[in-house]
Amino acid sequence: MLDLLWLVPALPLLGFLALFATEGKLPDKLVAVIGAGTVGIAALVALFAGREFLQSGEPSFSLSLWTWIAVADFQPSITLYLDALSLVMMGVITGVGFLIHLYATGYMWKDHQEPASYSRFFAYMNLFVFAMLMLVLGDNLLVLFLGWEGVGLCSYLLIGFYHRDAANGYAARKAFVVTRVGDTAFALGLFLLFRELGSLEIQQALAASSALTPCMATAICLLLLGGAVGKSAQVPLQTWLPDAMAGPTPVSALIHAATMVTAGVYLIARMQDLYLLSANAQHYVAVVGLATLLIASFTALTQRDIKRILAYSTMSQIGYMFMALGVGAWSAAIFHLMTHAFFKALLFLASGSVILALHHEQDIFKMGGLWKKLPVPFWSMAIGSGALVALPFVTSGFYSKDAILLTAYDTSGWLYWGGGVLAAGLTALYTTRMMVITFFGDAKTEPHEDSRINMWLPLAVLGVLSIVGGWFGIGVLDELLGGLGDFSHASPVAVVTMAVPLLGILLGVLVFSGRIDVAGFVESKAGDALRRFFDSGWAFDWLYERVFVKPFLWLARVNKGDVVDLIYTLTKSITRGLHHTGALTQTGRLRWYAANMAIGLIVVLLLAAGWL
Amino acid sequence: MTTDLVLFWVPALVALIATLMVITRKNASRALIYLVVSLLAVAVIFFVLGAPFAAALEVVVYAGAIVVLFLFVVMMLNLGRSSVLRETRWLQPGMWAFPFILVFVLAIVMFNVFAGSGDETKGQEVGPKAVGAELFGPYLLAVELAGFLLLAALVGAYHLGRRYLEERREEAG
Amino acid sequence: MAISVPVEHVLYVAALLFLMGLAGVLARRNVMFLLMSLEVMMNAAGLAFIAAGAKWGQPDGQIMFMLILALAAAEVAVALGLVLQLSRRYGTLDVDSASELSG
Amino acid sequence: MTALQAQALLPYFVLSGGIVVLLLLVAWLRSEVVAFGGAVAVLVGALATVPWAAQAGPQLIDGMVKIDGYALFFLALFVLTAIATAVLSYRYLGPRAVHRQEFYILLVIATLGACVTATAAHFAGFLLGLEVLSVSLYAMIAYPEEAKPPLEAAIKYLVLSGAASSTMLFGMAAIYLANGTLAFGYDGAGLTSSDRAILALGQAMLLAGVFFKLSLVPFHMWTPDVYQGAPAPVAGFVATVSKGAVFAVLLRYALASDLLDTDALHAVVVVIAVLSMLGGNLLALLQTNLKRLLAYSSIAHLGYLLIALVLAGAANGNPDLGVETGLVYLVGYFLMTLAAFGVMTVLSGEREDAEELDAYDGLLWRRPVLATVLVVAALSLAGIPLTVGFIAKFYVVNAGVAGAAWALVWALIVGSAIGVYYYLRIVFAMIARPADGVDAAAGAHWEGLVTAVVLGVATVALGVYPSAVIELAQGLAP
Amino acid sequence: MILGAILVLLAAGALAWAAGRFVSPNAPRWVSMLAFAAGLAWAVLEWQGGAGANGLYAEQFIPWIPRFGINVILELDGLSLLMVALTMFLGIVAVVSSWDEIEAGKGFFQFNILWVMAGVVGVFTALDLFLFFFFWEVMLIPMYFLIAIWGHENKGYASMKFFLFTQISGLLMLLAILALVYFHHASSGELTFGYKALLGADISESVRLWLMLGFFVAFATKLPSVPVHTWLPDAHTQAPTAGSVILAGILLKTGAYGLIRFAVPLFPDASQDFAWWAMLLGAVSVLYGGAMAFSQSDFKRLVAYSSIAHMGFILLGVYAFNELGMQGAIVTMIAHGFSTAALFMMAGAIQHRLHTREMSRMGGLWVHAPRMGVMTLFFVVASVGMPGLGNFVGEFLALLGAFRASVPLTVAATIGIVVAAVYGLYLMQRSFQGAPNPDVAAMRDFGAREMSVMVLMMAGLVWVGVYPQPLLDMSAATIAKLGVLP
Repeated sequence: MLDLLWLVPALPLLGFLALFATEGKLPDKLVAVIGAGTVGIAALVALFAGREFLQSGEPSFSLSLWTWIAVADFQPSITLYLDALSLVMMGVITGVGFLIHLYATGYMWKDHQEPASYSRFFAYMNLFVFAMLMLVLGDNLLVLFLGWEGVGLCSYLLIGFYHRDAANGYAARKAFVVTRVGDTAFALGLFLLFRELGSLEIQQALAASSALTPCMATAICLLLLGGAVGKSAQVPLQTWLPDAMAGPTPVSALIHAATMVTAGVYLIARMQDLYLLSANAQHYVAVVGLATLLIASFTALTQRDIKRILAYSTMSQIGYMFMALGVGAWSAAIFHLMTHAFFKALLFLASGSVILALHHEQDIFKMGGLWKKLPVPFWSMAIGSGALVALPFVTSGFYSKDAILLTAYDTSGWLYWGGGVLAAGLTALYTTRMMVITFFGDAKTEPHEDSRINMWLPLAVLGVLSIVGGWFGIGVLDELLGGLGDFSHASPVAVVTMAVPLLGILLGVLVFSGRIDVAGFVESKAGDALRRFFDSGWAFDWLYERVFVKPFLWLARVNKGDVVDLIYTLTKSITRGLHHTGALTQTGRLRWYAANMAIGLIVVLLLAAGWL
Repeated sequence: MTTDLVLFWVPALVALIATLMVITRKNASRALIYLVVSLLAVAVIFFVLGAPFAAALEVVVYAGAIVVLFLFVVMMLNLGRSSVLRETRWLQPGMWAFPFILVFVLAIVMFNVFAGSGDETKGQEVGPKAVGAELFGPYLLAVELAGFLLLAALVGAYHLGRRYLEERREEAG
Repeated sequence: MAISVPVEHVLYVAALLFLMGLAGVLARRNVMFLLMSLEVMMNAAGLAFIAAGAKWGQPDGQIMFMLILALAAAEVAVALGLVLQLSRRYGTLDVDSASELSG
Repeated sequence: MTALQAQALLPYFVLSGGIVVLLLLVAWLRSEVVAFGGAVAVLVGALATVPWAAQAGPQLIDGMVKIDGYALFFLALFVLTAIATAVLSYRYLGPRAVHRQEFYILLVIATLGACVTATAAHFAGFLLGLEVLSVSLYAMIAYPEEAKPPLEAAIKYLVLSGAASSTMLFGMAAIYLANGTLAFGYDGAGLTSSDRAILALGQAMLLAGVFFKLSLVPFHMWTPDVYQGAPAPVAGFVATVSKGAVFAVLLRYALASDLLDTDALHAVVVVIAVLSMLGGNLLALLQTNLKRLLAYSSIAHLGYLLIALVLAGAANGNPDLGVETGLVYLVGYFLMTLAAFGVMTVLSGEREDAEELDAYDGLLWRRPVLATVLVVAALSLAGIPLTVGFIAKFYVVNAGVAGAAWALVWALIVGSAIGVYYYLRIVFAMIARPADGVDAAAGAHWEGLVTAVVLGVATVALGVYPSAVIELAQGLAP
Repeated sequence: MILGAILVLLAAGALAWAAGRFVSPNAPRWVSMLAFAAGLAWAVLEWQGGAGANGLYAEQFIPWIPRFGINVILELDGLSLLMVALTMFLGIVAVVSSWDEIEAGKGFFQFNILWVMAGVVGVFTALDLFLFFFFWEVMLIPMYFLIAIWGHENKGYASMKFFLFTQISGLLMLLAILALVYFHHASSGELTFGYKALLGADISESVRLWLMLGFFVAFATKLPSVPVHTWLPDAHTQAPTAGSVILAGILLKTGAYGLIRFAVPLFPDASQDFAWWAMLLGAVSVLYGGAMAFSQSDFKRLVAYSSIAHMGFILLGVYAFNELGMQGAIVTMIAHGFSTAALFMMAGAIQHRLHTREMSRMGGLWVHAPRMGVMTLFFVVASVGMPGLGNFVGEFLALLGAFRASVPLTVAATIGIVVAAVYGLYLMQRSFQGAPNPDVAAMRDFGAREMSVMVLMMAGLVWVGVYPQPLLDMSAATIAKLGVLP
């Protein structure tokens, strides 16, 4: 079965090709079967292959397909590489991916903007799964980069799926371009890595990396980090993610919550050995994580759009993972990645059901009182929120987040831990806000529930996973990756860690159900300024608009005609001027001509006499 | 030596003054008379420089034939008093400034080059006989060519001299 | 009778004659005067040839003068033909009237 | 005169004898057909005797003319050009002159003059050849019987040419004065410094006259007016033969008497060449009259040609390569210029010549064959490969590089760059403008068309296989 | 055989013209199609036949102008064969893309296409400097005709500009060629224009930089590189579709080919000295071309400027002086040939349908023509440098090579990747996406004919992107033979 590992990425690719080549002429049902089916089978293959791999007891398995490029000493090959890390990632991608595909067959069913859009949607989604699988299975950084760019492309395509709305197109381009900035750093990292280590094979490079000078290691790590922050929407390249919510909700669930945005985490985890060489780089990773964590959490507090709230929460959760990577909690980061995939997918899909039921209404202040009318989404949302908030013991999020925070405290002291705990409190606060406003209070829009099996089944499965995922993680991941179980739950630190989210929930319930009146502060001048500051995502967009976008647009506007061409235009004018001057001398007057000849004679004689 | 110089410079001055008159006259006929004077003076120079054959030809062909041809055309075109008035209008004194400057510069260059050439003319006569021997010796082909030159002029003048319009009218009539 | 004079003196005269002719070409508008000036220029060249011939005591100078004579005759023949046409087609001898070709 | 010398002179005898016979025939029969046919027959006859004459080997006759491969090469070139001119003129002259017989006589006399000029080894030959050519040309230019432009052109040409001839004559006299001989070539050893100065002055005046005939800046101003006023085929003849002849004799003289050995005269030629390349091209830049445009372009081309002279004559030069360059360049220049004027002649109407560029709008779609010939000619003049013009340009650049005359080479590059622009304007008018140009000439001018096509084909053929002309031109240095 | 192929193209051109006049106005395109198909078949056959012991697939030697040691030397090695095959293929694309676009002078149109391509094949195979220059100029004229006759509103200006730029830079090259030949003649006594003889020419240090620059300017203009690029946007915009396809797909590559084949090997030392500046030009081209592309509102102009950016990578790669960079440049040549040709074909198809190139008059075209949308998307994505497609392999290799030569310049050029994303997606957004433009009532989608060449080009790009090894192996042999890399 392991030899069939290539089928895992190949099946979604096949699905993509089938849907692409048929140009959307297939019946929708067949499209659904192909779209979800290929990912489903891939998930099955992945499951079996994973089991076989675990049984084999080997630390890794690689499957060489062909040499991609062979030029001089640069010989990247297309090789699939399976170890614990990529196994987890593969499982998440195919498993969660399949569930979301399944959900999407229902969610997108009547969403026919144009004839082929259903097919197109699944084509893109399948391509995404393929690219994501290449990203995690690639044995070579260049293959990883292929997946990396591929998921970026699919992200672009899917964010802009409703392409008639120019705003969606803008969001899509923003996502692509901002992540490309990170990719540039990533590419430079690859160049440097190759120059220093002579190979882009991950294992070879890591093995050879001990020869690097610390400075060089830091440089490479930081460049790779640049790529990671782009893809994973971390500070300072986080601004695209909220806008990316313009895509259909299953896309947000799959790409912008469960899989692609965690690619940065995967990358850093994959290059762990390299980061271990550079304490500085690692430190920066943690700082990035913490900064994102806090910024995103505060921002989420003021959002009105349910998907944007979830988007900021995604950023902050990935911030946790980065922080974990930075403080050395490698396994915890992956653990949180996994549980986050479960519960955030769940949250998005549930919110998608809500949105669908409310006819594409996304503003939580136009919702309310939905908990009875939409029980499936409500309970899914509740479970997901619980996991997000990290309700102790019963949710998967608790275990993974706890693992991160406690490791952070163990290895790096109170700063990261404190920040993390604060953010956990904020998480609880905004999650409670979201839940309270969406599902309780007065109903403002009348929903109609559409609960086909292909839509509630994924919710149910993800709901279960969001709860049991933590135990699974402790049980299996610890064994696979190690380093998850060595913290004690009894220390005061652990208690605080546990308690803060609960306090956050309590506070949230009190505030947002109106028991504590904060209107005075919110409506005050300072409060409003603060709200607007948070609402704008800490004004990053505002800043970038002025520093990068506006100057570029200005340049584009003023230089549309190409300033370099002036050189030639000028030359042309001068030549023409000379011509006109010369033509004036051709007066047609005989005596003037004779005079010129006399002048010529003078010139010739002077030259000949050596006087000139 | 001094006599030689006088013998040379007297006709030379005559030629120069006459030429100056040629180019500045308003009446074409008078200019032609001055031209004849100039040519005759040059013929004298030729003679004193030992080229009597050339001097004779200068008188016969130049003064005798070519100038007469000019005169003939002048008469034919009837360039009388009206044309003198026209010349007065055309030939304002300012018109001479630019040509004078150009010519002056040229004169400086040329005189500068000529000055200091210590050579003297041989002072011996090269008579018609020597010229004739040479002319029909090595210069035979040149003479032939000169014939063609005149032939070309003949044919050309024959064509150009016609009164086409009148001929056409005759043909039409 | 033949005398000996410094060649440069003859050349001065020839050059002066030549330049006077040139000045005439540059200044006059009446085509007849242009042609006369041309004759003066050619005659000056002839004088120079005679001077050179006299310097070397060779007949070649005289022969060249005779060729110039032929040339002058030929040119004048054709030129006067043109003058006749000019006066017929333009009704004037002003060369500036014939300056339609320009640019 | 020995038999061998007579054999060498045979083509010239055929030409001159032919002229006399022609004159008698015309006087007797007064038939245009006879004049035309006779002229062509004389020219063809002269051409036919060239191989025979060539066998007589180089012959210096009376120190006056030198019949060698160089002279015969030019003779063939001029005679061929004259044949083309005669053929092109035949139908063109019809509506322009009642009496057309004399034209052909003048054409043959002019050709004879040009051929003699190329043989000159002595100032007498130089002077007479040139003037036989010039005097015939005055009449040919003024040939049309009623129009004003030809007359104006002829008068301008005559007066200015006369002044230039006088200058040249004065120069010759000065040279003779310094040198003691009228034959080309001199023994510089015995010259005093004042003689040298006079010699330099004479040569400079000679050059000034020659520059006028070659229409080089600043002696160029007559060129566009004369081309424009002259009948189209005659303009083609002036553009080619009269310049070719003068260049031939200039090159011969320069080589025989080390003309460019002195820095000063070398500088004269370089300066004039640079001025001509730049000036000619600049003046042509936006010209809309095709005749004037070709005139300005010929100024530039003669400037390029001076590179060959510089290479051939310079003290450190390469006479063989220089002469070869000059000959090949002239062949190319003749072909493309004649092709252009040929097309113009064929397109010319009964009164107006097809000289305004507007008349060529969309020609490719109206008269594809003629247009193709003119396209070829224009591209050739621009020096684009597949045409002889490219080979010619290659040769002069080559000559410039070989002689390390970098100033000339740069001027050539700048000049050609400007040149490309206006040649392409011709091409553009023919191919891309809407086809609303007027065909002045409605009738078929088949013999003109054939001539133009032959010239066009030759332009391309020699562009692809230049060895044909290179082998002819090689080793002809006089 | 090579000369035969060139002659076949030339003859087919004449035949097409004649067929258009005397048979049927639509006959020429079939003649042209057949000629290119035959040419492609020939190239494939040579490929299948394998290289001889000397690494050549075919060679030819015919004396031409013995006076100057000029001969018709044509050789087909790996690099040449690649480029010739691309030429023939894009010939087919050009014919298809102009299938019913041209209304007047169809025969002459195909004549010009065939003659351009004949010149190009000559350029890619000539190993005599004179012959090379000859072909270099031969391909200009038909291209000029294509733009001048069948171009759009400003064709006179554009065609003239195109011609002047190439011609003037070509003259400089001619000068350099002649000087090289003469210096070689002076030092060795052998007068020859043969490439191989001149490879080892002994030229003094002071002049070889200038000679190299003569070649460089010509090739950089053709490439084009900033600051001699300004002819390209005009030429592309005004050219008919087939002209743009050929121009972008093939003619620009002759510049790159010239750099690899001539400028660098003939003057290895001077090129080394100059490498940093050339790379600088490359980096500037990447950034400036990208920024300019974004500024444009004209579909074709945008793609034209993007070509300038892409060609910058070639400069970087070639002057990195390592095999990675060189291979990157070569792969970029091929890949850019496909991707840009397709985009220009697209621009032509849109213009044919909507009579505009202004993107402000497009928008939401996907609704009317999803196939065209998908194709545009694919090729935009390719040209943006998506891994798995040809352009990525080329640009990555070029940058990887360049990184070893100069870090700052590579960093600058890599930033160009971001700019590429900006303008590429902007193009997509403004033409095919967004709200459907109300002025566009309907638009015919691609039919089978257009789709077939599009799919072929897609396949080509995917092939180069996923399995470029056969191609790399072919060019590797050539690169090794050039012997300029350390």
